Amino acid sequence: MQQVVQPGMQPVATTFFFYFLSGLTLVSGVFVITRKNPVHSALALIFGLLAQAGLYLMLYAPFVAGVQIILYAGGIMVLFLFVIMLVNIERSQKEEQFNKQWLVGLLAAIALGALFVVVYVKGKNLFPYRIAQPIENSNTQQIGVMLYGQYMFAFEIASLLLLVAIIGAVVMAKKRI
Amino acid sequence: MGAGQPGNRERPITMTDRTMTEQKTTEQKTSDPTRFLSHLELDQPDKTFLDSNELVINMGPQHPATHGVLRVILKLDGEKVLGTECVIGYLHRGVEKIAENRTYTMFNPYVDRMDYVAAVSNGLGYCEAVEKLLNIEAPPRAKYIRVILTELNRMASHQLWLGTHALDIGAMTPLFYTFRDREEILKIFEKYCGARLTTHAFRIGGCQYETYEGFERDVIKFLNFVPPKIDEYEELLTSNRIWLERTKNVGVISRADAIALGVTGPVLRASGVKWDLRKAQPYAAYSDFDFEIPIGTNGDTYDRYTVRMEEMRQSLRIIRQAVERIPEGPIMAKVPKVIKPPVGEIYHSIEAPKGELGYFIVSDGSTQPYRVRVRPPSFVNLQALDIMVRGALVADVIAVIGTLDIVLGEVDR
Amino acid sequence: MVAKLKGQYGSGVREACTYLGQNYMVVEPSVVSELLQILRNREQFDYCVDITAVHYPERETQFELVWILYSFPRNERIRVKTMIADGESIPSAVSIWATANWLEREVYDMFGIRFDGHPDLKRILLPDGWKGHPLRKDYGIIQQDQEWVQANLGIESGQ
Amino acid sequence: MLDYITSYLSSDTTPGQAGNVFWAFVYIMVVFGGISVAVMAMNWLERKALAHFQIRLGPMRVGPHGLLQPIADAIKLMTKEDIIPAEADKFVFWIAPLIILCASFAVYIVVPFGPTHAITDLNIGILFMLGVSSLSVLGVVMAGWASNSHYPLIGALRSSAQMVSYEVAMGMAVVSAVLMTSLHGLGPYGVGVGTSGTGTLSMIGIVQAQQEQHVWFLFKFFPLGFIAFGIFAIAMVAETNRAPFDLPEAESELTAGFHTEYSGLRWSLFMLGEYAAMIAVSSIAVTLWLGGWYRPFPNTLTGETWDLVFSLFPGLSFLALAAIAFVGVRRMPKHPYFRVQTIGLAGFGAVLGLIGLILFAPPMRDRVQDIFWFVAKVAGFMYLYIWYRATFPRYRFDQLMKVGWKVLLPIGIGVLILTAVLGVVL
Repeated sequence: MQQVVQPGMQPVATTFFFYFLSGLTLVSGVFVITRKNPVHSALALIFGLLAQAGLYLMLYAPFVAGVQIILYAGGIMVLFLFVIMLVNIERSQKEEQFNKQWLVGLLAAIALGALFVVVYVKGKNLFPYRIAQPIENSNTQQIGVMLYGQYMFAFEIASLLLLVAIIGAVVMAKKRI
Repeated sequence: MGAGQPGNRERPITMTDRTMTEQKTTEQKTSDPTRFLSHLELDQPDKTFLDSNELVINMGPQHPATHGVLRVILKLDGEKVLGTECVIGYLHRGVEKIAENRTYTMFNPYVDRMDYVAAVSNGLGYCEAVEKLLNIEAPPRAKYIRVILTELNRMASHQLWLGTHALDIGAMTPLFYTFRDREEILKIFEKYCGARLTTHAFRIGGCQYETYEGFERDVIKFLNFVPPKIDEYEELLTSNRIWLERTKNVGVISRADAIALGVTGPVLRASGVKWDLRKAQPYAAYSDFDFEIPIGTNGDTYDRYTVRMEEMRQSLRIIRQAVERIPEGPIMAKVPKVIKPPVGEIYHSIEAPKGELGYFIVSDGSTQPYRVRVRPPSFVNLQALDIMVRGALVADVIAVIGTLDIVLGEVDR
Repeated sequence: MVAKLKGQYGSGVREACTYLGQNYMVVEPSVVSELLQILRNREQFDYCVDITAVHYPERETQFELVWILYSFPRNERIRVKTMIADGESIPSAVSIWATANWLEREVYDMFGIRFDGHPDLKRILLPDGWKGHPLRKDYGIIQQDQEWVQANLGIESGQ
Repeated sequence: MLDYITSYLSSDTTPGQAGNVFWAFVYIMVVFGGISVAVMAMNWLERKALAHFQIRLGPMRVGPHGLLQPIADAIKLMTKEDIIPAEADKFVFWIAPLIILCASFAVYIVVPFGPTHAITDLNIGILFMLGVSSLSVLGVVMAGWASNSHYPLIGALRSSAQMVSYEVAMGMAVVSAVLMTSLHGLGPYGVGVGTSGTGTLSMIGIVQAQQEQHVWFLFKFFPLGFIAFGIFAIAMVAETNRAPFDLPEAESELTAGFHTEYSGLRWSLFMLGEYAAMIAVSSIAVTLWLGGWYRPFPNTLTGETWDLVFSLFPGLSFLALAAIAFVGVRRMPKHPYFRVQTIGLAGFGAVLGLIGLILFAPPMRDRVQDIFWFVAKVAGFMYLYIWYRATFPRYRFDQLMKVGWKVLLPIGIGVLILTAVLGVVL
């Protein structure tokens, strides 16, 4: 098949979008854990996921972005909302948002942050300084070739696992088949 | 709820009576004025069905598919109906009380307002009951006119039923087709007596009006006009896959249940009981005509549909015979100026489009009836709703309400 | 048939006659339940057409209850009537014919006659809190439960 | 600046790919404006066509033959009181219609109206479309939940279950079409030559693949393409909650389903979203199976003459519409009361005729042809939507699920496997 002739994409306002999307991700993340109403939390999580998809797009990984939208934002979050709507919201709203474990949580967060900083400082050289050049436009096809060529076996194993998980879920949910 | 009904024996009663009695006690406790409008615990948003496993929904009185102001309280598990309770009376006008304060003649127009889509049948039942009480008989020509108009009205009623029933199930188009053809019937009524819906076509002792010039021609024209239209409705629905799936085995009521619940009319016949008052206890001139009683076998919504469709064709058959054989003669019997039946009581019933429509009239010898009791077919048929929809889905409730063919004016009177 | 029943119940069946070709029998309230049972099971009156009542305020036993029955196998109707006084109750027929459920509720609603053993005896056509039973003769035709109307509909009067 | 603007005109790609912000913006405006107008037109057409199915006239009062009815409706809806139920979750209630609207409009970014007439061409085009359009489920669920009422909640649950279920079958059909882009199939059905390679997810790429293979995917590997298309055509009706799968808004059961509590502008946003989604999924179907913007019979009716003949179609169809309008003018009642309407209809006909004449001009002709064929094919689907609505009763929920999971999905998987096998073997 003849490759579609595509002149190199020219990114527009990259810096702005990067900060915008990462800011959106962070803010949504904070909202996810601070909102008392779980539906609002889920909504914030959706925005966070969409912003992440935007970031993927900026990294010239459109396939990952698309999958992010279709699976996380479209599929998984719908199920989340489903469950949230069916549980007793009134009760969860009355529960205290930050309970006694906040100290432990804070410590864990600090430890994790410290770990990130250490890794970044120690392994600075691992990160390339130059901005990644746009890879070819056909990187979705590349993913396909890789998945079904080089990593065929791993891919099939993963799908088998998922199949087992589906059957398990059905068996657990339905007492009598 | 009717937990002790013998008709329910065959089905396990999944709904506990506890919940309904609970509602009753809360009702009695609160003197909140809104409890009449909603005495269910609907204002608690947290009570969703993972907690209680049950969801109480109020269908009506303002609902597009309850054919008026019927209110059905549905107890749901997901979409599955655990039980229903009908709340009726929103259209109660005290027709029976009014009758006690009107003369026999004055009450005649009131009966049209009960089943307003089959007003002619109501009038026929009432007039015949009073005639029986007076021990007079309408002349043959009047009887034939009565049969023609009543059967036309049965057509109109069934057409209206078909349109709205199909609309409930989601088929929009038949509604307009049936209304187009019903219009022709209403035009005949209008030409005959000046009214289209609440006709007040008959008087005690016969008919007020002689047929107008060209009445027979109009009726024959209608008889030739409508059979292809009925085929047209059937073409749209009878073999439509979705229609079949929505109606077959939906709202099944067994023969025994139907009899126990006193269900009459097409609903009873669809359950396989070959019983039609026009044949069983002929009134008016029905004994002169040759027609079939269509019956169903499964007692499901589809059977009721086919029974009614066939009834329309049989009605046409009766009308054709009546028009061809209509005798000449007077249209009013000798009726005293002031109707004063002797002391006594009478029960007379006819086969209205919806079932057995009975009038129980008690006379104390005065000009006003002492008591008029109307035995409304819709009211009694509606009682069967509960057992017909147990275990079905919400969509089936709609289909079953449609297939029962209730008119709230008659249920509530 | 009536004679047979009369023989069985003696004074229970007060009279059995025909008026204008329609059969009816007047019975004592005490035997009603049993009689209806027999009519249903032995005489094949499997269809309860109607249950209603008539109010005669001047009589001692004010209410005349009427059961209209029909038999599919015999193609025959019969009316069973009984008299009861105000405040008295009568055994419910719900266990004999399921139809009786709503019909008895309506009689209760309109006349205030209580049926013993009815599963859910409450008003059916009138709202639950309504006072009075409109088909009694002492209930005027324009009479209304003003209190209820004012409390629930927020209007001064329904007229 | 001017150079920047004009530089795009000579390029042969979409503005998004060319990275030309100005033209991308213009295209966005044109496409979104066009879709909004199409939704209004669709509104009018649906009411008219449905009315004629049902021996009615439909809107007749506002404007000649009710032509201005959508505008009147829009004004009415906008000026209507905006009610938010007291117990509703205000924020979610407010944002739900916006989510639906955004989701159903965002998909038009990749819809190829012509080889260069798309806002941009993502190389995950079809994936993007499916993904973004699936986001509208979120809006539905939120609307139902936020209304804090039982009917909307049931409607929302039905809707989300339905959309999630049919998305699976839809995905299977789409994947089989995507497979066809890479599988040339040398047998009697596939016409192409070339080698098997990786296919493409790009919308424009898919259409071009059909051109290269000289076959609409509808007819490829007959009847596999046909079956896949059928699955998609059924699933897309369910996906957009239209009759006979309109359970979430089944008016006879759930009053209006998830948007029962909505009114005024918010409600109209739902409607806008619904119709936009209908057009969007129809565009997918056209792109994947019906050769996108290509004119019919490209294989048999070839040559300059036929190209010319087919390029005249846009103009001709507008002239035909104008002719219909003028017939309508002739048939208008000759009463003074109708004078304004008659003049209005004549004016409308004149505008249509003028557009038709403009479209005959050679430069216009070539540029517009692609868009015309694309829109014409989509319009066919829109007509089917109306036709379904007039004909079918509504499915019950369990039957709907049965159709989705037990009929469409197995067939879809079967078609997918067979397509792959055929493509490799042939």
